Amino acid sequence: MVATNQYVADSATLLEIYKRAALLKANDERARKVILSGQIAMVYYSYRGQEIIPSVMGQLLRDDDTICTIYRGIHDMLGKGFPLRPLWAELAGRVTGSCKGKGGPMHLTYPPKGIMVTTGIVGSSAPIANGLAWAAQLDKSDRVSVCTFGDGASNIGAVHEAMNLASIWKLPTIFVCQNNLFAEHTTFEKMTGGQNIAGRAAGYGMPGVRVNGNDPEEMYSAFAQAVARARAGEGPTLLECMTFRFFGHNFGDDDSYIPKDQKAAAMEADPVPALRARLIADRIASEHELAAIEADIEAQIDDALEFALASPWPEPDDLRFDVFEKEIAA
Amino acid sequence: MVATNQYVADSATLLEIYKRAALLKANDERARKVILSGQIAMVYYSYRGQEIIPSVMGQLLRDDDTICTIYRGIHDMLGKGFPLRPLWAELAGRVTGSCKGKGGPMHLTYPPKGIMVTTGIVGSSAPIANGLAWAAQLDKSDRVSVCTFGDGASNIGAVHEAMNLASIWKLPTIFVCQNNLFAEHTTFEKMTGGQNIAGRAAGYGMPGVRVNGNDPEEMYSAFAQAVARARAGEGPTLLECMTFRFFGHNFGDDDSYIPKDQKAAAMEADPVPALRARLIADRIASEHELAAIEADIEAQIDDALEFALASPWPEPDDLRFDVFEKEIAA
Amino acid sequence: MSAEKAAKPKVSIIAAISKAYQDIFAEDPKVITLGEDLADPEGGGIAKITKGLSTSFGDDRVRSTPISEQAIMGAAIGASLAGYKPIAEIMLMNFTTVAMDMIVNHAAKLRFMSGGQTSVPIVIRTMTGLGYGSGGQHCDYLETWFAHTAGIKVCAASTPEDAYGLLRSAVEDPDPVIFIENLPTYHAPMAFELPDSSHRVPLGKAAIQREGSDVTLIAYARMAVEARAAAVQAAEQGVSVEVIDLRTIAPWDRETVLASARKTGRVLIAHEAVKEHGVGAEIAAVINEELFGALKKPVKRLGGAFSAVPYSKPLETAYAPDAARILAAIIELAK
Amino acid sequence: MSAEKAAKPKVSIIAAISKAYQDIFAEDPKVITLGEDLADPEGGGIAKITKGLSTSFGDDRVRSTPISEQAIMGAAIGASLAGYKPIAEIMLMNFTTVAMDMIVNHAAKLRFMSGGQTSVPIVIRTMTGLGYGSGGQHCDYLETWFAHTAGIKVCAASTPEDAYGLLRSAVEDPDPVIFIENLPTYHAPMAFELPDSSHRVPLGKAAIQREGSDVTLIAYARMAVEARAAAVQAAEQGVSVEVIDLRTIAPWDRETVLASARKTGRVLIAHEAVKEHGVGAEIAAVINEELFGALKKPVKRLGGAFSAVPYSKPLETAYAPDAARILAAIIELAK
Ligand SMILES: Cc1ncc(C[n+]2csc(CCOP(=O)(O)OP(=O)(O)O)c2C)c(N)n1
Ligand SMILES: Cc1ncc(C[n+]2csc(CCOP(=O)(O)OP(=O)(O)O)c2C)c(N)n1
Ligand SMILES: [Mg+2]
Ligand SMILES: [Mg+2]
Repeated sequence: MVATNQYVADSATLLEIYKRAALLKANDERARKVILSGQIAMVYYSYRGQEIIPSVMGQLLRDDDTICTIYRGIHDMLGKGFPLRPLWAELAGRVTGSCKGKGGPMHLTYPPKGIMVTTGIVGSSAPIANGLAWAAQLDKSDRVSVCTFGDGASNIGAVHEAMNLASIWKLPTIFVCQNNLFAEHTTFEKMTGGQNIAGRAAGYGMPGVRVNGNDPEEMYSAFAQAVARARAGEGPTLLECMTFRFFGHNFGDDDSYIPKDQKAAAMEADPVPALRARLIADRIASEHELAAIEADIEAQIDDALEFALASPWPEPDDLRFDVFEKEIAA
Repeated sequence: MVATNQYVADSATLLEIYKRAALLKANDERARKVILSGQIAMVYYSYRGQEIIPSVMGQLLRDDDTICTIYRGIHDMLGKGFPLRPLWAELAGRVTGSCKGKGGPMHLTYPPKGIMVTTGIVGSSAPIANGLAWAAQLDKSDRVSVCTFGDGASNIGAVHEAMNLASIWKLPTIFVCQNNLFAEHTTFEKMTGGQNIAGRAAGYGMPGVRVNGNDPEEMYSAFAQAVARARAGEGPTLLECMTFRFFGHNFGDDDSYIPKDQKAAAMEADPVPALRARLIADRIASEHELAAIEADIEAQIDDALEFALASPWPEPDDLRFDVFEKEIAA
Repeated sequence: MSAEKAAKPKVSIIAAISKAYQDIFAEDPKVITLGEDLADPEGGGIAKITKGLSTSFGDDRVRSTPISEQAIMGAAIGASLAGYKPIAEIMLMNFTTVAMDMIVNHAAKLRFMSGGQTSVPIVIRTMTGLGYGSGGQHCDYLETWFAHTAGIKVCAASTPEDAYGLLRSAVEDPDPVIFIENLPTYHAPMAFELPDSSHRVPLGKAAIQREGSDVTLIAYARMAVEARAAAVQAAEQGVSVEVIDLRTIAPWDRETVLASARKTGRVLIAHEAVKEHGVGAEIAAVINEELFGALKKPVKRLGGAFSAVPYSKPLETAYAPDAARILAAIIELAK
Repeated sequence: MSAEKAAKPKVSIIAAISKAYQDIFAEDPKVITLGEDLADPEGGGIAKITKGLSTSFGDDRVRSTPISEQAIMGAAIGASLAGYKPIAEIMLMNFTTVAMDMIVNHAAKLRFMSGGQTSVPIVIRTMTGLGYGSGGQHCDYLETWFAHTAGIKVCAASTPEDAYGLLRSAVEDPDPVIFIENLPTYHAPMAFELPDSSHRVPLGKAAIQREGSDVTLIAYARMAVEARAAAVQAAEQGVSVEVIDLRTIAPWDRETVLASARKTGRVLIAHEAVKEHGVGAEIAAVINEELFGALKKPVKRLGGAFSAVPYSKPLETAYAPDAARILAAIIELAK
């Protein structure tokens, strides 16, 4: 499919993708450092290694396009433009967090950038994304609705129901499966009948494409095509984006179940430095320019973290609010 | 697939299939008559038109092979050998019914013939059938586990999860989708992405075959192959058996949503008289022999109905029993 | 509900719900609906409640769905996040079991988990109730599960007027509401008028359907119908029963219930759901706590038997309370 | 649980459950288990409870599964119908929401609906509990849903001995049992011995973990741990508390509870689940009914706040009862 695709990431686009990827990578590194240091205690699902997918998506999506993502979704959200201060304040459980400290890392939400739902339930991003897509149809808007989920999630019923509905209703839903080859400690290979998630789309009468999610150009081309299809009212697409996570299922996970050489090879092929090297080699950006971008990212994260840690905690009484629109009686 | 299939229904087999089909047809006709007459009040889902599928299955299955079926499942159960007296007594809600009157038409059960579960929840036959198949594996038995469900059920999550599990565990589960083109009032066409349920099997790495479920030979050949595959430990098969139901979703359903000509054409091609005519034409059986078989069936149903209606009702106190093995305190 | 009852035209609950649908769709273009068989090509739902709706308001707003309850609920939730007000039908209440994740982990929690940034103003209509011999998987009352879930409201009507007014309020409510309909009392013409389109029944407000002084009888859904009948019979035996139809099961109307209980000192609660851990338990616990020492008799509960719903008629009849059993309990309490 | 407590070796609940698994698998070849990551290639489960089991007893009996909770429960139910005794792990209790149909409509009902012809002797192990900042979808206590469902039993242990003995009894029970494990108290070494393989705790029997005369304190799971701590502190303030760990939540031990309540006349119930419509409501309703007029104070309930479980530490702490809040309630009750 890629060969015949008309959507090509030009140099400027590749640089923009890199900027996002660098932010995502830096933010993940910082998060792990902050946990280790004890500054913030949180459940954390590292996405290191998967940055290219959401960096490309963020590049191609508008603010009014929506996304429903998962516990391992901070990369998706940063790619979509989640601002750093309310993000970090939420991670720190502060009242200045986007969710006032009520949601936390697994339920980050930021509607101004179309970040509508983050779920901790495997597969549940998909059915909800269809509703946002239905709303776009009703609004006669060309906005699209993206959901992300993992390879493991592709075996749960909700995803199947959602794909069928999207197909028959021709919804502008884009199903983005980030296949990092593991679901917790379980391999993709062992649990996936057919060994080909993209191939399941045919069963619902919709296009399904497997792409190298770590290759910015291939990812760009495939995702752009899915977006164009959705915006044109032609219906959903399933993208199976091949990738790898470097650091175990969640922070603290003993990742000895990942074969050492597989992990080493994946880290060796780390897509973020690879894109960086490519930008320099192709003279799209200089080492100096990129270093400045990265330094700026670090400064932004510094600022956000400082903001978060200086922010007040919520009060117990806050439990009475946001259950319903009207507060619960004390 | 059928062309290359080694499993052929010979004349004797066709006659046996007819015997079952005639029983199924007669029993359905009687059931509708009994409801109309007011003798028994019950929820009833006619399967008229779908008789060949379970008649073939019953022909090829052993008593120790199990089946999990659905509300529209009396044909499946009669095909599998459910005796008429406990069947009719259960329909009549009597204590002599197979389920002591507690289950009723939607939950008929008869383990001696491998009839393990009848569910009223669309799709739920499939996950449970896998467990029976797993038990066969553990027992190192070559028995197979069949589940039946409808075209509408193929869009529910449970069926998808079950197919994937059966595939990766190479379970001896046979997924029999009876595609009668309607789910309640909704057409197969409108609700099924891809318009091809059998085609979904490929997504799970297992064989999926669409067959004319009203053609005894085609059905025999396909089902025999699925059984052979399962018995040999080679794993599951999905069969999409094309058929049609003549009498609306349930008894009393206003079936005006079914296009008149579609219904007329289907009834015109009624598979049971068609098989009967074929037996006579091919001199497999004489009109006289078949009439005797049919008369015997009617007599058996008479007997069962009489038995049922003469049987006592359960006592209110029976509610305390069979909730747990030990009775609930009064 | 006054003396001239008999003079009123008779309408059914189902007619009231259909009218509510019509009025809501005509007034609010943001309301949409989805569920199995709901649109006209599929006959307007198994109970024909939405018959005509897709023809009048378009296939975009009225959609039949595949048999995919998780997809149904997900589509409703997602559309509500984008400003729509979906009414999702989960045909029978037992089928909520395949959509519990969407309802409980998502619809009920997204407002809270997002710190109030998003909300899920959906209505889940679902039908249930024994009486048809549909057996163990088609007529459960599962309202306790949802009452126990923070973030979702639950209601059920026992009169056409309330059905109309509650459904309208549920659709206007900014939070998710489960609207439970009782199948066996659906079609029965009742002595009530079809309300006009301004009629609303506020969520959270019970109805005193009959005033009385000896016993407070709390019920909802079909049990409220049975309760009214039992109260009439009790009056003939000289016992004055105050019948309260909760209408909103969660959050329930503590003030009305406690005021009545304080007045009578004798309370009976009846629901069709399994008695153990049913909503009667919560109500009894609260009454006992709030009115400790002020009650004349312990709060009495009637509920479904502790078993699956049985098929056979005598068992089905024995399973749930009815007017006769409610009456017997009233007489016992009033002793 | 006697005076020489301190002398006992310290073991954790998780160690007790692991030992139970080992002993059960060694003794009964019909026991099988399945769930996400359970087998050794996947590390023996997220809590490593089944580590070593698939290596010792084979991949046939110990199976890792895809993330397909309906398929997991279905496979367990089906295998149980054919004479096996599956232990199915639904990793976290919130994930039962995607398998409610299998659990409620099938596991709990097949015996009844088949008129006793079939039965579903399965155990569903599931973990939950707040304390880790996992937020709204990972630590709910949903036991009320199952307690309200006829045909399935529910238990939870607060000591290693009970965890061992209850799990063994659950596996031997002829009916489905949900076995709830509390994550935050999982690893804590407790002053209990690892029981030998003959140890059983009968289902349906509560434990009086501490005798007392002023207040009856009923709890289970983590709340029982908090209750024991609170009782010690109450004793220091001169209040004698009888601590009852229900252990089996459904069916609960009415005799033990009522006897204690009759003795003390003051009852406090604590659970982590949302207070409203929690199992405390049923227990309170029964105590009030059975001991009407015999109580010194109304039955008091403590439970989780009426909201989703919040993420932020101070909110999470405020959400559920703990020893301090239990103590305060005891002192208030004892006044
Ligand atoms: C319904 C449900 N079952 C189980 C879990 C526990 N769980 C959380 S993440 C996870 C693995 C998911 O793997 P995958 O879909 O591949 O996504 P990844 O974590 O690799 O990004 C599991 C089993 C869950 N959150 N929800
Ligand atoms: C989970 C669930 N949703 C909805 C229903 C209501 N329902 C009963 S039968 C049926 C149609 C099923 O159609 P299909 O699977 O094609 O089987 P058929 O009735 O045609 O044999 C529906 C929607 C149900 N029983 N279970
Ligand atoms: Mg993965
Ligand atoms: Mg059908």
